[in-house]
Order: sequence, then C-alpha cells, then structure tokens
Amino acid sequence: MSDEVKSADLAHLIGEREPIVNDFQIIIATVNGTGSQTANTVLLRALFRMGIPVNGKNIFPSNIQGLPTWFTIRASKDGYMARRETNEVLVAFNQATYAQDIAELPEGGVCFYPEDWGMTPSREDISFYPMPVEELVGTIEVPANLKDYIANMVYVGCLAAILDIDRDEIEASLDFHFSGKAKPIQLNMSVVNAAYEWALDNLPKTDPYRVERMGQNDDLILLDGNSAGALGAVFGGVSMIAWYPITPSTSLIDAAREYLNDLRRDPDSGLATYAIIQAEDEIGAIGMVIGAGWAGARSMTSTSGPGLSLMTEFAGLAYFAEIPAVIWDIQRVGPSTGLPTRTSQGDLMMAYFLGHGDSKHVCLLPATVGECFECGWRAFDLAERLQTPVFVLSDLDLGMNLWMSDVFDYPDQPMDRGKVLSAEDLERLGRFARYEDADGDGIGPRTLPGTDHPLAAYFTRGTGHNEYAIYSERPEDWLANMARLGRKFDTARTLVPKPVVDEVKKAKIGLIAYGTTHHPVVEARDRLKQYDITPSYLRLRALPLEETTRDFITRHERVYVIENNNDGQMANLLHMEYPELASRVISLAHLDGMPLTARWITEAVLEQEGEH
Amino acid sequence: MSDEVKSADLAHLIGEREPIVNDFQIIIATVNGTGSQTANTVLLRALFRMGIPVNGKNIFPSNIQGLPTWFTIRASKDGYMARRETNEVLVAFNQATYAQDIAELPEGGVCFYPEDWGMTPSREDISFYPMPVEELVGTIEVPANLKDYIANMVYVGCLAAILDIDRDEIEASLDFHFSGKAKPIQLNMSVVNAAYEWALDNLPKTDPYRVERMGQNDDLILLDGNSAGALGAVFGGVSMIAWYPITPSTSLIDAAREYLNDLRRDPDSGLATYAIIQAEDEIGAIGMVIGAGWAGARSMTSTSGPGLSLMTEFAGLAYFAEIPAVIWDIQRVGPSTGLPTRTSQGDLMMAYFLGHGDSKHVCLLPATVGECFECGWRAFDLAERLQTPVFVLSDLDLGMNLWMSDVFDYPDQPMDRGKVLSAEDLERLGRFARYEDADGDGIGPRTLPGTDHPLAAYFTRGTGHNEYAIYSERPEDWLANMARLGRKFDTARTLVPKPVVDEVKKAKIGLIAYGTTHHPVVEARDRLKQYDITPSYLRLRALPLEETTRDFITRHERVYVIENNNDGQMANLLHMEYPELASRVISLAHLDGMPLTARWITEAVLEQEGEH
Amino acid sequence: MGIKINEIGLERNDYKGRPTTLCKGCGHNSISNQIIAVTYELSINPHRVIKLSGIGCSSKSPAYFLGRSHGFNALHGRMPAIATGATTVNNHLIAIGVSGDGDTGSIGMGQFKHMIRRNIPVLYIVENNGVYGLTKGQFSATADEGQFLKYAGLNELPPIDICLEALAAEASFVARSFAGDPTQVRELMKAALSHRGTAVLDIISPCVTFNNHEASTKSYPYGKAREEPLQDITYVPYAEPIMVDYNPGDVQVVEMFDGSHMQLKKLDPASHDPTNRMAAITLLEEARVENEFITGLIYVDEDRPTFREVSHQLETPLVDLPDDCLRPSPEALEKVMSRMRCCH
Amino acid sequence: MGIKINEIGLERNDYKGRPTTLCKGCGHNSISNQIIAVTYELSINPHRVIKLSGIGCSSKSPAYFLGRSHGFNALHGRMPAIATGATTVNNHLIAIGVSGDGDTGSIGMGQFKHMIRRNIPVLYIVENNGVYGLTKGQFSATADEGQFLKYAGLNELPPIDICLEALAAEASFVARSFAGDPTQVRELMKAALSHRGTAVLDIISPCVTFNNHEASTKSYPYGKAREEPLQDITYVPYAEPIMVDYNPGDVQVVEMFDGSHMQLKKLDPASHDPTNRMAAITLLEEARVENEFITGLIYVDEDRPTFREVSHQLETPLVDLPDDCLRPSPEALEKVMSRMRCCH
Ligand SMILES: Cc1ncc(C[n+]2csc(CCOP(=O)(O)OP(=O)(O)O)c2C)c(N)n1
Ligand SMILES: Cc1ncc(C[n+]2csc(CCOP(=O)(O)OP(=O)(O)O)c2C)c(N)n1
Ligand code: SF4
Ligand code: SF4
Ligand SMILES: [Mg+2]
Ligand SMILES: [Mg+2]
Repeated sequence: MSDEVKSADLAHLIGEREPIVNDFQIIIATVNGTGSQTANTVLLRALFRMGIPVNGKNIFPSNIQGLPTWFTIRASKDGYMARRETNEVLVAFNQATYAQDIAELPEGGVCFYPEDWGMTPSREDISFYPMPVEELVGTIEVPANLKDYIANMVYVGCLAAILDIDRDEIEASLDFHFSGKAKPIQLNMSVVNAAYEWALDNLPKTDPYRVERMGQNDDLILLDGNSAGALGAVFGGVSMIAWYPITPSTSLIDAAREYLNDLRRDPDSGLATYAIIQAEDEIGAIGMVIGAGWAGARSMTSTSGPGLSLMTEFAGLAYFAEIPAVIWDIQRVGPSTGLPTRTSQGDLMMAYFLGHGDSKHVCLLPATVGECFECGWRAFDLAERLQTPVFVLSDLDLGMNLWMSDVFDYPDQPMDRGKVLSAEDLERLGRFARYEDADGDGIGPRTLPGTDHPLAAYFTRGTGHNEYAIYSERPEDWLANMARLGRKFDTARTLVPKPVVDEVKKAKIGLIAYGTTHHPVVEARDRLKQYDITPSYLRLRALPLEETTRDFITRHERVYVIENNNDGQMANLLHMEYPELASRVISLAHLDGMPLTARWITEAVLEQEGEH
Repeated sequence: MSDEVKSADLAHLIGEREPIVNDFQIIIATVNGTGSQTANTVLLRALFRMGIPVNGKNIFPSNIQGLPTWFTIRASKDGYMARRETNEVLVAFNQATYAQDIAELPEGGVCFYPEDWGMTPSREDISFYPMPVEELVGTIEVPANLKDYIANMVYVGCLAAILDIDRDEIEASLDFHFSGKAKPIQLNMSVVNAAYEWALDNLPKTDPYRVERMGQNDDLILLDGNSAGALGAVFGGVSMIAWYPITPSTSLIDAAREYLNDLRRDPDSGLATYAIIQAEDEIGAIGMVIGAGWAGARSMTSTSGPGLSLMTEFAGLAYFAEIPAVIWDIQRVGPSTGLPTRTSQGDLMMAYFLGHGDSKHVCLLPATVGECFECGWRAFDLAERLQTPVFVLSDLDLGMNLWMSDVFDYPDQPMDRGKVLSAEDLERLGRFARYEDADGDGIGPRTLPGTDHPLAAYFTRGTGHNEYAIYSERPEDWLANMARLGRKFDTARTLVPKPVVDEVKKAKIGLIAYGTTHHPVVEARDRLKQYDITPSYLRLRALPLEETTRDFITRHERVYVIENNNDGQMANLLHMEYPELASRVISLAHLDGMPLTARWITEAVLEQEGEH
Repeated sequence: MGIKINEIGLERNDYKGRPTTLCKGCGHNSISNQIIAVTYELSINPHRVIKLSGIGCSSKSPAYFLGRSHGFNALHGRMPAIATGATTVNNHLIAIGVSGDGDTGSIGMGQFKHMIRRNIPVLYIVENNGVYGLTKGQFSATADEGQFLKYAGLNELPPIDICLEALAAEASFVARSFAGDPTQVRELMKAALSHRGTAVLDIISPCVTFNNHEASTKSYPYGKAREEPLQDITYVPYAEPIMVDYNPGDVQVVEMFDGSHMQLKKLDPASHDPTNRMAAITLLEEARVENEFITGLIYVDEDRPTFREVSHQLETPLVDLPDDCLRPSPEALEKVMSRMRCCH
Repeated sequence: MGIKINEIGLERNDYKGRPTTLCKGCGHNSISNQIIAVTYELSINPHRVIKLSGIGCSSKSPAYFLGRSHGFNALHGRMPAIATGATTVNNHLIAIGVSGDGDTGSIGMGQFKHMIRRNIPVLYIVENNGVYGLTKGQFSATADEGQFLKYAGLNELPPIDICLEALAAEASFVARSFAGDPTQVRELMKAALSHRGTAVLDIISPCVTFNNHEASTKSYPYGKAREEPLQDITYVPYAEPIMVDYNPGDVQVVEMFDGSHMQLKKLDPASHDPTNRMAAITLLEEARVENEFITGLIYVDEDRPTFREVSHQLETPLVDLPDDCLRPSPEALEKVMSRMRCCH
C-alpha cells in the first residue's frame, strides 16, 4: 500500500484540529538497559531519511540497568536543531515515570502506552493510544532473551501508523543499524509491521500530529560528535591515542578504534600503523600523549572533567616545554563527579588556564558535528605549528547525540607539521637553538629524537631555561622566555578559527555564544523578532580571542554572552580580555544538565532588555 | 672595649664622604652547601638586635651543593622591608661569580674578599677589603670538617669591624642560633673575634657605610613566614597534617612538627595528640586531609604549584561535597617545575578556580609573618564555618625569608567549629537534612561519623545530590544546590579578612596589591610623593572580593593592580568581578623570580601616569 | 511479632541501605548483602561504621548497605587516602572500604600500596570483576590475558594479582574469595573486621552485564566450577569458646587482635600456613602458574602495628579531644614568643 | 695523536654531558659515568638514545651524560608515561630512564607498575638512596624500617622492595646493583640495553649528603661491607663468540633478544637461576628476612613480548611514516561518508 493512499485512509480519522506537520517533539520514556536505543535511533533515522530536519537527544542516567531514561526526537520543518522544553508526543514505556511523564504533556498532547499495564487514561485533553505490547510480540517468533528488546519495536510500528512515518524508511534504517544483517532486520521489521497494521485497524487518529516527506537529504549524514571528532582525528593523521575510560568521552575512542582499524593498517603486513593505549589513568594518558608528541607523532587523548583535572600538571609541562598534544574534553556537568551523563560547558575557564603559574592554552569550540570533524584534524596542525597542547571542548550533547550534518569536506590543506629541523637542515644552518624566536612569531625550531646529527639533541624540561634549552635561573632568561611565549600566544590568535559573525544593521545589541549553545541561539533570534529585537550574533570558535570579537563588542551597546554553565565563564574571559569593554558584556548563563533552549534564551534576553 | 670608644677609634679612618648610617644593603655571595647560612642569619639577627629595621633574603639555587647563592641584608632606618636592586656592600665569597658580583656594585660600593685568591682589585671607585681567610681560620683550633663552614665567620668579623656591628649582639645571635650550646658558640665567636681584631688593625676604613643602634626591638621577633604559619596552625588546633615534600613549602611542615612536638603531647602518656603523615604524593596528601576534615578534625596540607596542580580533582570534590580543609600554597615560579627556588604570586587564578566545572574557592593572602600566623588559625575557622577548602597563598619570599614582626597575638576568639549537629541536637530537631539552607547563609548542618543517633548518617558524594545528600540527576536539584553554594560564597565574602585601605583625600589614582607585593608598594608610595603622585592604597587580604574593593575602585579614576606574576592575575579577577569598573583597573605585573622592588613599581606607575 | 534482633537490639533491616541500582545478579549486590549480614550478626553499631569507596559500580554499592552509617563515595582510585585521613583522626571508627579492580588496580595502585604499607585499619574490599563496569566493559588491570570482550576486543596484557600486590606491600591480612561463596565471604569479613590493620579482601564479583561468560575467570560459571577453598573457615567471636572438635592437626586456630579467633579447617593435608609470608607468596605464584582459583585466608599477621601505633599517637580519637586540648594556652604562645623575642 | 675511539668513530667525550651539579661523591654521578662508559663501549650512536627522567637529584643526572642525545626531564613520578609514549611511536629509539626511589616508589608507583605490565622497552634505572635528596633528606618509601635521620627523625614504616614490586608486575628483567660496584653496574647495563622489554635496574646509590652513615643500608660503608653478588656477570656482544672457560656447571649463559649473551658465573654452587620467576621471588623474600644485600641478575625473560608486539603494531617507527600514510585519501573519506549518507 503506497504512502499516499495510506495517509488518505487516515485522513478522515483526524479530528477537527488543524494538522501539525513536521513540527513537534516526541519523547520516549523507557528503562535503561532494555535496548530501546535501537528503536529510538531507527525512528530518528527514518524521519531523517524522509528529509525532515530532526535531532535526537538521549537523556540517560549514570547507571547501567534499571533506571529511567528518555529519548527525545524533534522534527522541525524550520530546521531548528535545539532541544525544546515541551514534548507533544509521549511514548510511556516506563511504569516508574509514566504518571509524571503524562502530567508534563501539553494540552492536545499524545500518549502511546502499553495497554498491558491496565492503566486508565488520566487526562481528557490528550490523545491516548494503548498498545497491546505483549500480544503483538507474542505473535512473532522471538528468542526469549530478545523479547523485552524487540518489544520496543511495537511503539515504532504504532508511531509509524499514527504519525505517518514511511515504513520503507524504517526498514532502511534498520538495515543501516544492523549494517545489512538480514535476520535482525527481518525480526524487528516483523514486529514493526504487526504493530503498524494493528494500529491502523484499531487506533482511530485523534491527534493533529503527522510527518510528511520533505526535500531529499542526499548529502546529509546523521552522526554523533564523538564519531565525527574521531574521524577528523584519523584524517588529521593521528598515530597514537592514549586514554582512560570516562563518560561521555569513551565513545570518541571507540569510534577512533574502528576508523583506525579500517583506515590505518599496513597494506603488506596488515599490522596497525597506529597505537591505542588504554592507560592506567588520565595522568598516564596525557603523559603518553606528550611523550609521543615530543617524539614527533600526532597523538591525542580524550576525557571529561575529572580526567582533565588530573591532567593539570602535565598540561603545564606541555605548555612550558612546548610539546604538541591534542586533548578532547567532552564536557559533562561539574563540579566534581557531578552529573556524569548530563551536558555542560563548564570546563572552559579551567581548560584555558590549565596548570599552575601563568599558563594559557589554545581551545577549539566546535558547535556541530561538522566542526567536530574539522577540529579533529585541524587541532593537530595547530598543536604542531604552535608546539603546544590544543584543547577541543565538546560536550555530551554534541558528542553523544545524533545530529544532521552535511557530508564532511576533506582537509583543504596538507598537514602542517610545524618547525621541525631535519639533519639536513641542521647541517645547512650549522647551529640550533631550540627556543630561539628567529621568525618573530614566538615559535622556536624543534628537532625530533633520533635525528642523526651532532647538533640535533636538546634537553626538554619543565624548569626555567634559556634559548638553548639549558637550565637557567637568570631573571633575564625567565623574562625573555615568558615574553616569547606571549608572542607565540599572539600568533595563536591569528591561526585559530575566526568567529562567525552575523551582523544586523543598526543592531544595538549583540549575542555571543559558542559550542552547542549555538543551536538554541539561532532559534531564539527568530523568536525575538516577534518582539522587534534583532540582535547581531557572533559565534566564538576558539580561544585565544582576536580582534573580530573586540570589534563586534565595540559596535554594540550591549552584548549578551549565552552559555551552558553556572558562572558565565566565557563572559568572564571577555571581561578579562577586554576590560575597556567589559561593562557592555552581560552574562546569560544557565546550567541544569539539559541543553539550553530557545525559550530560556528568549526569556532571559527579554528580561534583560526589559530593564533597558 | 665599649662600642662608643671603638667607633670613636674608627671615626678618623673614615674618608671624606658623609657617613651613610643604617641605610644600605649587603650582599653575601657564596657557594651553596658551604654553610654560610649561619654566618648570614647571625649577621642579620645582630643588626636586628641593634634595633635596626632589617630584612634578609636568601637567593639560592635549586640544588644541594656547589652552585652560587646570594644572601642580601637590607638595613633601613626608614623601616622599608622590601628588596632593593642595588647592593652597596658585597662579600665576594664565591670565586665563580665575584667578577660579575663586583661589576654590579654601585660607585662608592664596598667589597670584602678573601685575599687568598690573590685577586687584584678591578675597580677604582669602590673600597676593597681583602681578608686573610685561611690564615685567620688557621689560628683557631677547628675540626677539619668544620673549616669551610667556620671560614664564613671571617666575613662576619670583618663586617662587624668595618660597619661597626656590635659584637655582643653577634655573640647573642650565635647563642640564639645554637640555642645556647656553648661549644659551637665559642668556636664561631673565636673566629669572629680574630677577624674583627685583625680588621681593626689592618683595614683602614675607606667607605661611608656603618650601622648604629636604634631604639629597642623588645617586642619584635625575626621569623620566616612558614614557621609563623605553622605556629598559627598549631594555635588553630590543627590535629592532622598530611603533606608531600616540595620546595618552598617543606619548612612549614618541619616547623609544625617541632611546635606540635612541644605543644601537643598528652601530659600523662606523652603520646602525640596529633598526626603528621608524609603522604606518597600530593593527591594522597589532600585526600587524607579531606578524609580527616570529613571525620571532624582540623587538618591541613602545604604544598607549592606542582602539588597544587595534583590536588585539582580533590579540591573540586571538597568544594562540592563541602568538606573543610586548609591548603597552604607557598608559591614559587611557574609554569611547570619553573624556578623551584624563586618567588611568585602566580597561582592565584588557579587556586581561586581550582577544579573542573564551576568551582570557586576561599583564598587568604598573607603579606607579613604576623598575617601568616593569623591565617594559620583563622583558616580553620573559615574552613569549618563555611565547610569548604580554604587556600592560604603565601610565597617563597614570605615563607622562607626572615622578616621582622611584632610578637603574635593570641587568637581573639574561640575556635569556630561551624554547624555540627550532635546526637542531642538531632534528638531535639527530630530531623536532619545535610544540605538544607535553614539559615539563609547557604550553609547546611553536618554530622560527624561516629555520632550515635539513627538520624546522624548521610552519604557524602561528589555526584549531584538533593538536600538529603541523596543522589539526584533532577535539574531542579542541581540548580537549587548550585544556587545555595552561590549564597554560601556570598557568606564567605562577609567572613574573610577585609582589605586594608589607606585612602588619600582627593586622590585620583589608587594602588591595589596583596601578599608580599605590599612591602615594595609601601616604599614606592613614598618615592612617588617626590613626583607629586600620592595614590590611595588598598591591600587585598582574601578572596572572594567584597564591597570595600568595589567602592575603592569606584572612588578612583585609575587603579593600578601591582602583583608578582606574569599575567596580572588579580587584575583579571577584578575585571571579572567588576565588569562595570573594569576599564579603570590597570594591571602592573612583573615576574622574573625576584621579589618586586619599589623602583620597578615607581617606574611602572610613572610610565603609566605619563600617559595620562 | 518476634522480629529477630541482635545483641544490641537492632533488626537486620537496620543494616540495610537504599535499594540497589546495580544490575540484577551483579556480584556486588551479593557482597553488599554479606556486609549487611555480617554487621548484623556481629551486632556492630552502625554509627561506628564508615563506608568508603572510590568510583565505579562497586564503589556505588556502599549506598546499598548500612543506611545508618556515614558514607563517603570519593574519587576514582582515591578512597585509601580518605580512609587514612578519617581513621587517623578517629581510630574508633570501623572503616569498610569498597573498591573495584579498576579503582584499585589501575588508577588506584599507588594509594592502595601506600595504605597497606601504613597498615591503616580498614577492611578493604576489592569487588573484582576484571572489567570497568560503570564505563561499560573495558578491560581492567585484572582482566585475563588473552581474554576477548564484545566491546573491548582482545586483552593481551598479563593481569595484576591484587593479593600478591598487597603482600608485596607488606599487607597484614590478605584473603581471596568469591561472591558465589557467601559463607566464606562472611567468615572472612568477620575475621577482617577483627583485624588490627589493613585487611585486603579480593572478592571475585562477576559483572553479569559485561564479563560473565564461561571463558572469564571472573564469571559465575568459572567460579562455581573452579573455586578451590584453602580452608574451611569459622570465625569465633571473642565471647564464644573455641571448640576444636577434630584432631588439632587438621585445624589451625588464629587469634585475632581483638581476641576473637579464626578456626581454619585444612582441606588438604599438605595445606597452606597463612601465618607464613613466604608460603603465601609461593602459594599465589603457584596458583598463577597453574591457574588455579584458590580462595580463603592467604596471609595474616596480627602483630604488625597500625600507622597510629607506630606514630606513637594517643589512643583516644583526636576528634574527641576538647577544644582546649587542641589549642595551646596563651601562656604557651607567650613562651614561644619569648624564646623568639629580640632581647630575651 | 691516538685518542681512543669506538667502532663508530666516537670518543668517550662524545658520550659525556654537561658538568654535574650533584654533590661530590653522590652515587648518582658514578652511575652517570657507567652509562657513559657502557654506551661508548657498545658504540651506541648517541642520537638513537633518549634520556628520560622524573624529578629529583637522580632525575637531574641525564643532563650530565650523553650530551648528544635528546633528553626529557619530565614530572615527578611520571617518566614511565613519557617513555611509553615516545617508544610506542618510535621503537627504534633506545630509551634510558633514570628515576629515584621517591620518584618511583612513592609518587610514581602506579606508573612504574603499569609500564612494566606493558613491558615497554626501556632501561629503567632507579638510583635508590632511601631518601628524597633534592628536597633535603626526607624518608622515601625504600628507607630502612627503624632508621633515624637528622632531619626526618625515625622511620617506622617497612621499605618497599623495588625489585619485588617489579616482579609482581611481571617484569621481564630485574636486577639489583650497587653504585660502589661499577663493574657489575656496567655489565648489567649492557645486558639491560640488549633486553627486549622493560629492564628494571635497582641500583643502591648513596646520598652522601643525607643518608650515608654506616647504619643505612643505602650507604657506601654498608654496601662495601655487605654486598653479596649473586653472579659474576660478563656481557658478550652479538659479534663476539662466547668462550666458556670453566666447566658448564659453574656458568649459566643467557641469550638476549638481540643475540648477545650474558655469562653468569655462579658464585656459590646452590646458586640462583634468574630464569625462574618463583626462584626470583623467593630469593628476594629470603634476602628481606635475612636482610642480605644481594646484587646481580635476579630475573630475566627474553620471551615476553613488548607492548608494541602484543598490539600487532608495525615494526617501522610510526614517526617515520610519510604523511600520506598518516592521512587516508579523499576516496577513503568518501567511502566512509557514503556509508553514512542519508540515502545510499
Ligand atoms: C578520574 C576519573 N577517571 C575516569 C572515571 C570514569 N570511571 C568511572 S568508574 C570507572 C571504572 C570502574 O571500574 P571498577 O573500579 O572495576 O568498578 P566496577 O564498575 O567494575 O565495579 C571509570 C574509569 C572517573 N569517574 N574518574
Ligand atoms: C608533584 C611534585 N611534588 C613534589 C616535588 C618536589 N620534589 C622534587 S624531587 C623530590 C623527591 C626526589 O626523591 P628521589 O626520587 O628519591 O630522588 P633523589 O633526589 O633522592 O635522587 C620531590 C618530592 C615535585 N618536584 N613535584
Ligand atoms: S555493569 Fe556489571 S558491575 Fe556494573 S552493576 Fe552491572 S553487573 Fe554489576
Ligand atoms: S643531595 Fe644526595 S642525592 Fe642529591 S646530589 Fe647530593 S648526594 Fe646526591
Ligand atoms: Mg571492575
Ligand atoms: Mg632518593
């Protein structure tokens, strides 16, 4: 039966209300460890394949099995990727939370639930769709241990029927999920079909929500930021990864392992041309990365807050001894162990200043999976060019959730290995001073261990040193070295990705955001239009800051810095960096573990502007 | 022979030039590991006992034996305690550096040197005093292994003769140094006397420098900041110290061990009523401190930059789980291992924000040994009242050098053990919520392990929690808890030591300093008077900041923040804290390993003011 | 009516904690239950106990027992430091530490070693499952060499032996057990709670979600099939008389520091003497070579003093000292000052 | 005229470093000299060597030898991580790590253990003096129990045994020596440099400034008086033939991974077999009990593969791979993308 016909059949069932098409949010409430992930991602991908802008977010507990977990899928014809506070369509698959889940539905909302619970609809103002889960699963031949798991396909089928999701796309998504393995695809699909047919015959549609195919998504992909970052690192030529498991960073390493296994084997021997070391802890991990970077390999680690804390001392060493390294921080909620499975932008200040004494670091701030990919390779160019650790600050929302993206572009420039002197170079130059600023960019030349030349060797140390890397306590040497590091940091300003500016003519106010906060800001700007507020927008993509940002602030009377942390850390950095402009820089920061929403931002800005 | 007569005898020898009395700086250049410390401190103490304001600074290498080391003694009739760049009187006791040392003497300077080297005076414009060291030492009965050591007493004797230092005070100082042990006192004194006599007979005085007794110093002491801090901690009732050796912090623990051994033994059994644990590293040290603080004991650690870096993760836990702890950071030059034996104020920013996520800490900023003593005990009151780690940021200059101070005042208030509920309290209240803000000060009540009541127990964790310390991932709980921590931090603002303000009527500019930078600022303000610049002065004594500082900045057009680090960290914090005033807050920061001088500050301010 | 109560009038329920959030069947849950049983049976007053842990599924478990005891879920691998600090200032507390193989064997190796070296009085339980449970199944330092796991792939590094590491650091009480052998776990826990210093209990505690297949030496099937108890252990509280109902040769009686006893019924004639350190080390090395899964008491030394004792520290808990013992008198300060005064 | 040069035409001076700043007579200086002698005699090309260390007097010493080799004076206790990273990406480098007893036994315990577990190819020297030299004489974790020091007072904790710790972590080469026995130090170093994985050399290296009194087992007087060498060791380079000039029973020949040999002339009949791990462990435990100062080769296993080998990593150093091997082709990316594309 073709989609057209089917939807026609359904049409007459729809109540009086205007249909709402491709513009609502689904929330699926389940118990973790029951395998609902497959069902949820398949639903998400099916909508994606229908060309509908979608974004999925997994809101899961720090636990392995038995606790409540939610998955939201937002379909947005306008292409908004941010989370929304309200969910119109609920799949109540968790008995422990359904009362609360239902209570939170807006008027006119929808609730799918297992009729097996024998629960009686508690609200008049929403559409209830009972689902005979056990019965439907019972009709299919399933190994006992898969029953719970497969049961999730029942809601996939029912949603498909009621919301008009194309079953071919569901099948295609299952095919993608099980990378073509016929058996599981067929098994899951049979449940989907059974549920679908049953729903068509038994559930008169009483709600206005449905989806419709939109333009093709041919050049789009659906991916999580951690996979994208890992892939980027692989195309950045990473050779050594040392890490220690921690949520939400682990999946970046898992992805890197798979990609490297595919793409970095020696054709003849089949041996790995890379190394991945699961270290004993994060101190070991970053130490290994620094050792490898010192020896000349592109090496990286990935961690989250607690691990970053443990890397503090080594970060200072790498900064001061000037050793390239790439450190990904997939931010979760802190302080301390905090909320390990919730998202935040709370490590910004720490990463920027990581280490005792006076140290400052280059930080990249990806906002999309596309930028995760780009940071993946570009971080190495920056680290080797600047001979310094580069921090990539992603977060749980970007790293672990599925986002739409254009296909990734191949790096548009060859690898920049920085100033490395070969034996030939040394022969030609006849001299070598490791920390000499010959080019005025603050960057000295380095040599790699194993370079076969009597001049090649130098002694790397975290202690005070002169241009020849020789230990020195002389005040002049210390001053000169710190001054050079300052010049190098200024060079960094010119090399890191520039902010993206969307200037609105005559706008009095501006917004500044970075990372995932970008998505709700885009939506919030549209909402603010209704209030005749049309702020300019600057999205930061890196630290240290450069002139673009200063100029942007200068051109506006008030600049709101929107971020997902408690203390307004980026606003603080802007105050420090531009004291003369600090009075116009206003912090709008909020952190409760959830990604920011357009609503919160809109209201925060309105409240502020009300005061003006 | 009485002082009067003697100085009379000397008088006629003095050249044409005006005598310069009690206002010059001596520098003693030696090789480390040769035991010149005794000689130097004895000299310092002798002048101190003569009632002359003095300050001594030991400029030593990160090494045990054989490298150059310098000791400067400044006599200042005006009572300035800061280092000065120029040294008028040199004791050239190190062959490796004497050429340089002599070259650095100002015109009219003085040089004492061992004639044994057979060196020929290289400059006309300074007074040279050769000393027959070997010959003089030869005349005395000394065990061979003490010869080098005792040789240092030769310059003590010669300086005494030429500069007119009272030998009785030298003897008294030796007596103090060897706590009354007759043999070493007599042995050293005999060399001093021999050299003294010889100098009187053989060295015609050709320089203008001399000392004269000034008013009595009866109620003054001469002490290093680490000893003062340790003593303060003991009078703060510290019961547990866990530490790991690191320069320049080690001597604080050594002093604490001695004081505790004296003052904290059980009268009956003679057993220790305290514990000192040399941990395996700084992570262990702070962990032990937190464990002890959680269990209800006043516990502390002391470290320096690298150790502080390692404490990052635990600092975040203590902040978020709200456990009292006291951490001393005797700052040395960073980044990284940096200059382990040089002073700095470079850990300020790091200590304030130590930990990932959004954490902020209470920091005390002692400027004098008296304040080290006070911080020693007050830090515990603050830590237990606020249930949070308190950082005391001293530095190498304050911690390891000898400073004059008034005798210390006994704590003016009983120990504040904070909100601790006993079994009786629980019985009375009938309920217990660990993180409930009943009093509106953001501080909840705590119970100690071992409290014999069914309600007493709670579960301490670094993960998100509700008022009952129960694990929670609910956004509302997270927000509420962080909001309460914010209120608690505001309470801290009201409890930490207030800044010391010296307001100058109608002054357009103000200076802000903290810690040891205070001393050169005092002198610089006097110097600036000559240029009709009379800035007001605010000395910060703690973080977080409070209104006094905001008001001070508001009252002045330009405020210069003077500090001994590279990045102007306190200026940065002020920019963050007071964005609306940031444009008037100007950073004057300098770090080369040496304490700041009045000259540098004066010139820096003049240069800035020139621009205005 | 007639709810069982123990000597101090508490029910078993008074020793329970919050409902577990660990997976059904997780070995850690069974260990939590043994802790509840043991503390109940020994009539330990919950308020005297502190529950300490690092980070991991294992480290979560203290929330699931002894709800009336103070708990401290610290940082990954850092529980030994917390235990050291807390017991040093209050040695009357009974410290029960729960860690995991990752928490102890990987990130925590250093602190584990030095806690043992100081002989800090704590029952230190390693819930050893050969994987990182909470982070979803990576290999830990105790994973079997050559083992394959769905997510982590193949492990080609040799496992560290928690017990051997403990012995190398001069542990005074070392035992190994199996979550599937609750009786032995209980008797060993009782003895460990009577021990003078650090008691290391390496309990194989299967992770049913990530590492429970036969091939794994940390699985239930393997444990059930292969466990070789060294002794039949009976703990005899101080109060009760020891009755040796078989000929002395077959039983070894170990007197614990608090006067209670362990009765060790030897299970084979040429059996192990747990008071002999050399024998203990050899035993472990042989078991490694033969890959035998031996359980029971491996080593005990009740004579080794604790850190507090070697530090000549007062027996009274430091936290119980009145403020005036903590802060010396004004006279004391005056004395110190006068010694320093310019001209005394 | 006739300056001695080695096979690759370098003088002994080419192996020297900057002048030492350590105390006169410090054991560490003599060890530096042996490193210079050994690398010179073995004609090792200095540019192939990397010198790694942590923090301490011992860790300063790499500045004082092999001035033509890259050096990395890292962080306190963290040199093993640096060694792991550097050798993993360039296994053609010859890594010489110098650490101290504090650097390894206290703060560095965890990294030390896990480096050994991975069998990272590095000659890991512990210059063991029982104190923290650079911070002026506190006790380290290897200090003698019951020892008294001027500044630190009395040590009442048992020492950890670097060699036993190494063995527990499955070290494949473990030896102990004495800075006062340069010949043995040299032969052991040569063998260690031919070893496949981690070679742990625990060298008692007296601190003349803080811990050199007779009573200390880490002093020259004690070492001179009490050293009991296990074997008479001769290293035979690959090139040279082994000549067994005494009856086989008295000599044990160990073939190293690179084809060179160690000739171990047994010094007493019932002597130690360094290829037997159990024997090695027992030997150390006996020495501890009897407090004997045994030196020599304690354990060696040339069959244990390195981390690179078990990781199935290419033999070619990763740093030598051309950029186009590092960055996969545009086609490769296109292939990955097409798999992800919405509708492939
Ligand atoms: C510093 C730090 N690094 C990493 C983590 C992430 N993490 C949480 S638990 C865990 C491992 C737990 O393994 P184990 O100790 O064996 O406990 P199990 O879950 O197996 O019982 C890790 C790596 C963390 N919480 N802190
Ligand atoms: C993180 C950190 N903590 C403490 C120190 C101070 N420190 C420098 S060397 C050293 C101990 C060195 O002892 P050891 O390793 O035995 O070397 P030795 O000087 O005895 O040769 C310490 C504690 C440091 N540099 N870094
Ligand atoms: S994941 Fe494994 S260790 Fe964690 S709770 Fe589940 S079964 Fe237990
Ligand atoms: S202090 Fe000791 S270890 Fe350090 S250099 Fe001197 S003798 Fe050697
Ligand atoms: Mg585990
Ligand atoms: Mg040492």
